[in-house]
This record gives sequence, C-alpha cells and structure tokens, in this order.
Amino acid sequence: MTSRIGVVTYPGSLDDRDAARAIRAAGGDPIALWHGDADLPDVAAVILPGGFSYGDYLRCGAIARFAPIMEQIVARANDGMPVLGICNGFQILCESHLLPGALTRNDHLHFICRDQTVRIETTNTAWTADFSAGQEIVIPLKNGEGGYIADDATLNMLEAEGRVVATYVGTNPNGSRRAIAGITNARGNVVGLMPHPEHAIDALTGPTTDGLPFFTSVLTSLLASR
Amino acid sequence: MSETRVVVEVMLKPEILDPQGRAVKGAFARLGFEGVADIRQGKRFELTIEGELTADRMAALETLAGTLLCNPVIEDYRIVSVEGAA
Amino acid sequence: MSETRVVVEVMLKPEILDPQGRAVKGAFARLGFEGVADIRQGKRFELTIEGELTADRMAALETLAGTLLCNPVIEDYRIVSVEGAA
Amino acid sequence: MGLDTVSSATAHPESTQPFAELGLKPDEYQSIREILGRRPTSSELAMYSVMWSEHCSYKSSKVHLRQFGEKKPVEGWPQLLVGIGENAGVVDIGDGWAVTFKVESHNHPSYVEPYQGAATGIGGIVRDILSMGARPIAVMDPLRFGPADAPDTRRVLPGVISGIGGYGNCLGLPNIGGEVVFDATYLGNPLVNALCIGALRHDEIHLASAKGIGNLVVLYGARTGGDGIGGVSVLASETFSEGGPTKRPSVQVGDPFMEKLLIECTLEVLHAGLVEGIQDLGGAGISCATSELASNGEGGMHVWLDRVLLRDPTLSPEEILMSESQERMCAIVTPADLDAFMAICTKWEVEAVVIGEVNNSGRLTVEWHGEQIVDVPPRSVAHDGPVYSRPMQRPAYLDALQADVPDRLSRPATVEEVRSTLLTLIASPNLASKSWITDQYDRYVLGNTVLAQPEDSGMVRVDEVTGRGVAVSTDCNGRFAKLDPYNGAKLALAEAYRNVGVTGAVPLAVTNCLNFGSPEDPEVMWQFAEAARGLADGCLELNIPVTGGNVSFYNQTGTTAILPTPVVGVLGVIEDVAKRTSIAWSEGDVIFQLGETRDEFAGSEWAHVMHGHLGGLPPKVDLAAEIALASVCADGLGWFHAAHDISDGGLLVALAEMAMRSGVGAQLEPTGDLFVWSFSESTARAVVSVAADDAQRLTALCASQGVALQRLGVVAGDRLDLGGPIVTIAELRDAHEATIPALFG
Ligand SMILES: Nc1ncnc2c1ncn2[C@@H]1O[C@H](COP(=O)(O)OP(=O)(O)O)[C@@H](O)[C@H]1O
Ligand SMILES: [Mg+2]
Repeated sequence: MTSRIGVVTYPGSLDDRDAARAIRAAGGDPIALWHGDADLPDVAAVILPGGFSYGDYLRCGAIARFAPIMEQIVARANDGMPVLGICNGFQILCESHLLPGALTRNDHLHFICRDQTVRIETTNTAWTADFSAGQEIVIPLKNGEGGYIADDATLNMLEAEGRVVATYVGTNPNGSRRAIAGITNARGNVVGLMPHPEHAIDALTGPTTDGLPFFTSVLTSLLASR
Repeated sequence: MSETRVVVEVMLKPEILDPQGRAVKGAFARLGFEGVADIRQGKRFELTIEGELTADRMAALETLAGTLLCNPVIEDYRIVSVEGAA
Repeated sequence: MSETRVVVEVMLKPEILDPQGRAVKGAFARLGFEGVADIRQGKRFELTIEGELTADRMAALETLAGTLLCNPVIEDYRIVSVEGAA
Repeated sequence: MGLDTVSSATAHPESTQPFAELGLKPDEYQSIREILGRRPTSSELAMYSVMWSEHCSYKSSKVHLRQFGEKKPVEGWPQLLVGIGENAGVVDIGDGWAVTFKVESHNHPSYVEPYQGAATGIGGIVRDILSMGARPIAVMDPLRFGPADAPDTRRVLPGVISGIGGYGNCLGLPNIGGEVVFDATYLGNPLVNALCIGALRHDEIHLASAKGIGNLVVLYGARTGGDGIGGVSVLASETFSEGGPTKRPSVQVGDPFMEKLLIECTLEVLHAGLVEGIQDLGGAGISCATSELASNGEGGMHVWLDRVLLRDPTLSPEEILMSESQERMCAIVTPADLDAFMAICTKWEVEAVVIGEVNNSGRLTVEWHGEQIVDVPPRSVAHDGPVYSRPMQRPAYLDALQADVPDRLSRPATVEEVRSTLLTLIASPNLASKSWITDQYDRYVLGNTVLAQPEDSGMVRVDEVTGRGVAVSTDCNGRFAKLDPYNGAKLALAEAYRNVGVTGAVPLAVTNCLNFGSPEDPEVMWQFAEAARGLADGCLELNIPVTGGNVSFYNQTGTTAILPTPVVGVLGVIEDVAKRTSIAWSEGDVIFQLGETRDEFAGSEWAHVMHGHLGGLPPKVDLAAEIALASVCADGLGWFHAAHDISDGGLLVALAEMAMRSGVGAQLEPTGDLFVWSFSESTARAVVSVAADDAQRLTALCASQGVALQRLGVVAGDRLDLGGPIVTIAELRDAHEATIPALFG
C-alpha cells in the first residue's frame, strides 16, 4: 500500500508515462488514475503530471481543476496525503488553492525547454526528504507559463515559513518571483514544482539522475509515517 | 428559440505584472507610436446562450466567471454586456 | 498631463475555428451550465495613452490595431471605447 | 440553382460547369465525362477536381516517382513491411517491432499564416503515422527560409517555430531534429517540411481499406468546417439561390488538444481490435478518405453526407466533400463493434458519427437528404487520375554555372586567416547555433529521447526493456542540387545516411520531400526528374528503400524557383541505444578523421558565406565509401567516444562543434594545405575520437574496411589549437550562439 502512487491522466496530460516510469525507478508502484473517476482508489500519494490539460487554452490548469477526481484529491491532500504537481500539475494545484499563488506566462513569452540548475531549499517536505538542503541539481525545465507569482505578503510568508521548495540558480528562466521553482503547503505534503524531475531519472534520456530523489523521498516518508 | 449574448472580460489585477502587455507596449514604441503610458492584455469571452438568462442562470454564470474564466488570485472579471434577452 | 484610455478587442473571425472557446464551452457543460450555444475567446487590450488622441494618432492606432494587435488573416479588431480624452 | 443530383446531371447534360475555375484542364473534364458517361454533378466535380489536383494526384511527378518502387534489388527489400502507396511505409526494425516515418510539406500555408500553417503541418503528418496503427513517438522539422536578415524572414520564422512548438509540444511528441537553412531563393517561398516517426508491433499494422460488406464508415474527431475549400466556393455559390454561404476561412487553425485526444482515442480503438480499416483526413478531406478506402477495399461504399457533424451549418455538400478541416479520422468498423467504438470515443470526448457503409457495388455513392449526389467508380477518383510526362529541359544556365568553378576565389592563407574564417563561418546563419529555435521545442517528453539537437541524428528508444531504438536524420544541400540535381539528391541521401551511421545505427529506410519550383517550367521539371533519378539510384546503391514521401511543386515567385530541395530522411536501427555514439568527446581522446579530403569547394558553405559564390560541380559522391564509413561506425559502438559527420563548413567546423558540445578543446595537427584541410566539404568523412588505448583497434578496423584514416590530434584544454593562433571554446560559443537570437530574439 505505501508504495502505490497514483498518476492522474487528464485529457491533454503528456508526462504521465514519464511520472509512472520515475515512480517505478524509485521502487514504487505507479497506479494510473483517470480524471473522470470520482473515486480515488487505494493510493498512498498522487502525482499530477505535466502536459497541457484541456489544451491549456483558458489558463493552465483552470479546467483540470474541476475534474471529478480532484474533489477526493483535494480532500485527501488536506488530510496529509502527499501530492506532487509537476509543471501543469503545479498549475492545477494553484488553481485548486492547495497551493497559494499562480503561474503566468514566461516573461520572454516563449516556450522554453532547457536543462535547468535548481537549488533545493527545504528537505522538510514529503517529496524532498532525500535531498540535502542547499543541494544544486540539474533537471529539465519546459513550459510556456512557468512564472510563479503571488503578492509580496504571500511571498514573504512562503520564505519565512520555509515553504519555498526550490529556486532557479543563474538566469531566471521565466520571470518567476524570487526565482521560485517550487513551493509547498504549510504541512509539507503538497508540493508544486515547475521543472521536471521525472525527465531526470536516467542519464541516457535526461541530463542527469538528479530528479530521482523526489520519488524516493515520498516512498521514504510514507514508510516513516506508517 | 431566443438567444442571449453575454460578454465576460478578464484582466490581470493592476498590481500583477503583465509580460504580454509589456511586449506590446515595446512594439508600439518601436513602430513609432509614442506616448503610451501602459498596455494591459486580457481576455474576452463572447457567450451565446440559448433561451433566457434567468436570475438563477445569471448567478451560475457569475460563479463560473469568478472561478473558471478567471483566476481570482491574479485576475478580475466583469460581465459587461447582456444583449438580446428576448 | 491628460491621459486617454482606449480598448481594442480582437476576436477570431467567425468562420475560423476557435479551439479555446470550444474547450471553455466543454467545461461549462461539464460544470452543469447547460444551453450554451457557443463560446468564443478573444483578446482585450487596454491602452493608456498620454495626451490627446488626435486624428493622426487615432489613424496610427487603427493601423497598429489592424496589423500588430490582430492578425488580419484570422482575426478582426474593434476599437471600442475611447474615454477620458481631456 | 438548387441541389445538383445524379438525376439532374443525367437530365441536363448540357449545363455548363466551372471546371476551369476548379483547376481542371478541358481534357481532364472530358475524361471525367467519359468515366461517368454523363456530366458530373457539382459534388462529383468537386471530388475529381481536388483529387486530381497536383497535390493529391501527383500527376506531374508520378512517372518519376515510380523508380522508387522499380529500382530495387532482385530479392526485394526484406525490411519493408509496407511499401510506397500507403499513408506511410512500415519498416521492420527487429524483435517484432516496426516503425513508420514520413515527411510532408506545408510550405504555402506557412507563408500565408506562419503559426497556423506550420502547426497544421505537424498535425497532418502525425495523423498519417497514426493511420498506420502506430503510436507517434517523435517529430522533426526540416525548414528553409529567405535571408536571415530579410524583414519577411523575421515575420515568417518566429511564427513557424512557435507553430511547430505550439502544436508538437501540446501533442507530447519530442522534437528530435530538423534543419534551418537560409537562402535568398526561399524568400517568399519558405519550406516547412514536417516529419513524424511512429512505432508499432508487426501485428498492429493497419491499412486504409474498407473491407467487409456491411461494415460502417465512422467519421470521428473535430467537426467539419469550411476550411481549405477556397476553390470549391465557385460551386458552393451556385447552389445558394440567394444570399450565398457565409464566408469561408482562408486559413486553417489547428487544435492540438483535439489531435492529442484523437491519438489516444485512435490507439485505444485499434488496440481493442475495433477497427477494420483506417484513414486520416488530410488534403481533400472526405473525398479522399472515402474514395481511397473504397477503392482499396471491397470496391464500393455508400455515404450519407448529411450526417457529417458540422461546425458551420451553411456548408454545401460540395464543400463538405472537399473540406480540409483538421483533426479528423475515418474508421471502418463492424456493426457489432460499433457500440464499443463509440464508447471509447465518448471516453475521450471525441465526437463520432456513422456516415456510410461498405458494399461491393463498385461505386462510391453519396446521398444528401435522400437525394443521390455522387455515383462514381472510386478508383477513378483515388488512383486513376491523370498522369503527365511534362516536358523537360536541361537548364540553359547550367553549363556556365558549372564552369564557374570556385578556384579563383581568394583563400585564407595564414593560420590567423583560417581562424577568422572559422569564426565567421560558425557565426553565419546557416551554421550558427539553432538553440534559440530548438529550446522552444520539448525534446524530453515521453522519456525516450536519447539524441536530439545538436547531435547528427535524432535517436529515440522504442523498446524500454531491450533498448532497441531508431535514429533519423534529414538533410539536403540545395546549392549542390542546383549545381547538379542528380548528384545533389545523392549527396542529400549520403549526408542523411552518414548522420545516421555515425551514431552507430544501421541505416534501413528512406523518406523524402521533394520541394521544387513549377513543374510547368521544363527546366524545373528537368531538375525534378534528375533529383528523383539520383535518389532512386542512390537508394539502390546504398541498399535502402524509399518508403514514402511527398512532392511540393510551385515553390517559386514569378520565374524564380527555389533551389531544388530534395529533403531526404534516413532512418536507422540500433539494438541498444545506451551504446550510441554522440558528438561529445572526452579529455584525453585521440581524434581521427575517417575518409579522404579533396580540394572541393563548389557549393560549399565557405564559398557561400565568404564570397557569395555558387558555381562548379558539387563534391564527388562515393556511396560505397559511405557504406564503409557507416559500417566502421557501427563496429565502433561501445568504444568510439565520439563521432561526428563532416559536411557543411568542413572539418574545422565539425571539430568546433564537438568542442562546444563537450566543453573540451583539442590539440590539432593539421596536414597538407591548411585551408583545404579546414574547410573542404568532401563527402564520406567523419571525425571519430577514441581512448588512446583504442587507436590501434581503430587503425585495424579502418584498414579492414578500406576507410582512410588520418590522425588529427588529441582532446585537451579549453581551445582548438591549430599550432598557431588559437580559438577558445568561449570565443567559439560567443560567435556561434549570438547570431540567431540577435536576429529573431
Ligand atoms: N517523393 C516521394 N517519394 C516516395 N513516395 C512518395 C513521394 N511523394 C509521395 N509519395 C507517396 O505517394 C503516396 C501518396 O502521397 P500523399 O498524398 O502525400 O499521401 P497522404 O494522402 O497519405 O498524405 C504516399 O504513399 C507517399 O508516401
Ligand atoms: Mg494520409
């Protein structure tokens, strides 16, 4: 049970297979979840993968947030179930108000795909426990609307409470406020991340294997909390 | 059957940076149109609704405009026109 | 100095497929708002212009609206409101 | 005038019809009348006119394309599971796996509306691959534009790039390669070619045929709108007594989200075994899909055209038949499977409707609200269109052009001049880094991309368990093809073959997109014929078949045609992608050149950039040497540290690219004439680096294959050291990376 991690497929999800592969590489069991199901099967954690749910035509994540499966995911997340939203998944978490703020169009207005250096700012989340604080990793970044935005009070609060999970190192790739690449909720179980750790689990197909600890972390924390 | 046309406008809140608007403003200047203090880019939805827009439906529309069509964290909406209610 | 506010609306031409509007329409139906015949999604530009909008500047604005703000191959524009000319 | 039915066509044989406006020649119109034994109805005329167009019927090129099927080894092509003639050929890559790949053009639409034109180009080729039963796994985009600093290029290029990215990224297909080439002749005629690769198991191959009497024809995907029916509005306007139809779109807008649903939905119905035959809707829409399905199947089909779901209710039947609305597919389904088929469509929120039924009448019949509007032999529409042997003439300018050899051009004489030439070349638009472009494409999605830009080939893993994968490269040097179209086509083939070979993959199959000017110009037609002949001969020599492709004519403005541009894509197989060779070398490696360098500069990048010169005869083609080179590289799998083909710009440019890629420089030992050593574009060459311990092994391997070998130096430091003034990697990168962002950023 503790190794069963759900991956939601929305219409337009693209990185769901990659997320499942990453879970497997970390030793977990990926469970495919369908956006249209109202019931959440027996899973210990959930990943909302990258992609363009509903084409992202309205606003990234705006329509997916209303998918039937989200009701249970939101409820379980509020109960402490680990949830990781990657890219489009991060956008969905913000739209669902599980995380504060929003993601907006990259300041240079182009889609950008590149290998990005990111610093892990906190290991106090279900998804980053296996890193060391301050560790710099290189994982792919690919998005058109990846600029994290929130009002200053929220940004100050996130920083003060140690809820900034990761920041961009070097040139800010998308105009994110305070170079934020990922954040977490107060409890540390819900994490939203703009870059893609699931594309960095195998040096053959990714720039590094630096993404793997996100997936081993959740398995470790699930075992610990059992 | 009668149709009702509704327009919903969604704009970024004034305090939120608008990179698209900024890019357009830069283009205006490059193309020789001077004296632009600001340009903001938002969205405009034209809805054609079958039948009448009763008070109930209008309330439902307000809810959708405020949750689906706009993200209240960064955007404001206005339902600006309702025409053709028969 | 006086400021003029102008709004330019840009919509896809009616005969052009609007995948964005289609996606929003689908969401309305899934969220239980029935009876939507059509939704089209377009852009809205709010311009704040310094000084007066003289006839010359208005002509220049028309040109920019028709070439820069809209892609005339697939979109139409309307300059819909000019307020605050002092 | 109201609806033109079969009975009114019979009753009023004398009615005049606007066939010329629809692009039909008088004799073509006459043969339609002979086929039918009466005048066509307006709907029939619509179908014939679009299906007999150059674009759909290949009437000018067919006689030349035949060679691709005819020139083959006596034993045939064992790797070919499905050959030319289907939506795309299917190639056996071993272990029960097959791949299908094809390149198509979307040139003109991308000039008119760059974003949507390029986007729908990707959409179209992906549906071709899907219709073979394959899961699309990667895309590539060979592109040609006018001069990089021309204002119109600044309009076209950014739109094309964001269109390709916008559509491909949203579909979740990694972009693993392509080309960006600038030349004055493409101003006003940009080339936007799109390639897609799909993978499938041998038993998953599906064909476009309507088998099984009583089976149903299901149209699914996007609704039909008035897209791409420019010409037929002539007919439509006749059918409306007053007012006329609403305006028809001049440009098609792609909906990649719909296409993504279409992909998933299609793969699910195929895997559930619910499909007897399948066809994508591309050019000529329903006309093409129904006539091809019927003529490849039982021979007959009846269609209820009024059942087609419309986006625009004012469309006339003629327009519905011809509409090129995107994101639609057509499947043949047994009545017993229909509910299951529809359920899967519902799951993916894809609209579907039964529009017809398969029969053995030998006729394609179409009715519109109970009235018969089409009754034709489907083969006459789909396959038996006109075929022309157009007049050809060797261009009058060619002798003078070939005589204008580059020998008189002044050459850099000193090491210092070679250094500055290198920096100029590497910053020139054709050789400059394209990462501003490729960074807008997702190369990671699906998690199987092993090589992408700026490697020689794109490579994707097909089987995650065994690591079996494919490598693909597309190439064409249009300047070579202009100097000598026959050898130019062979050179394009040789380059793509070499690019696949250096990765360690074994070349297996070829696709091509032949982009030319007007076929009605005998000199262009000659170029085309020569290129087709060269490509067919080259494939036979290399022992790899052409599996499909596309022809794009009329790429010209006034009397000025584009450089003849036969874009060639080669696909190779590799048993374990983990062993592939990349272009990144490692500190301490010994560097060698494989192959022989001659003094060959006609059509070279050096002559183009430094002198604006084009003349002479292109480099010598030696396909036997290409085979030997590829086979050496295949043997090098696992112990070659790096391999990089030498082509545009010559050896020094190749070395600079390897240094920039890996961040390590090289201590070089030039031999012979420094200029020729540095910049000649002799073919059948590659740079290879190996551990010092393996130098002997490489020497023995090359000797056994008859491949010339020359030591170039060792990998070391942060610069290319020519034994004189040196170029640091930082200088190279500054020059290489600044150009494209400065022009388009
Ligand atoms: N240059 C070419 N080389 C080889 N085959 C070609 C070429 N051009 C077209 N073909 C083949 O002719 C057939 C019809 O082409 P096309 O109309 O582009 O196919 P589709 O209708 O699937 O788009 C296809 O099988 C295609 O592969
Ligand atoms: Mg096809």
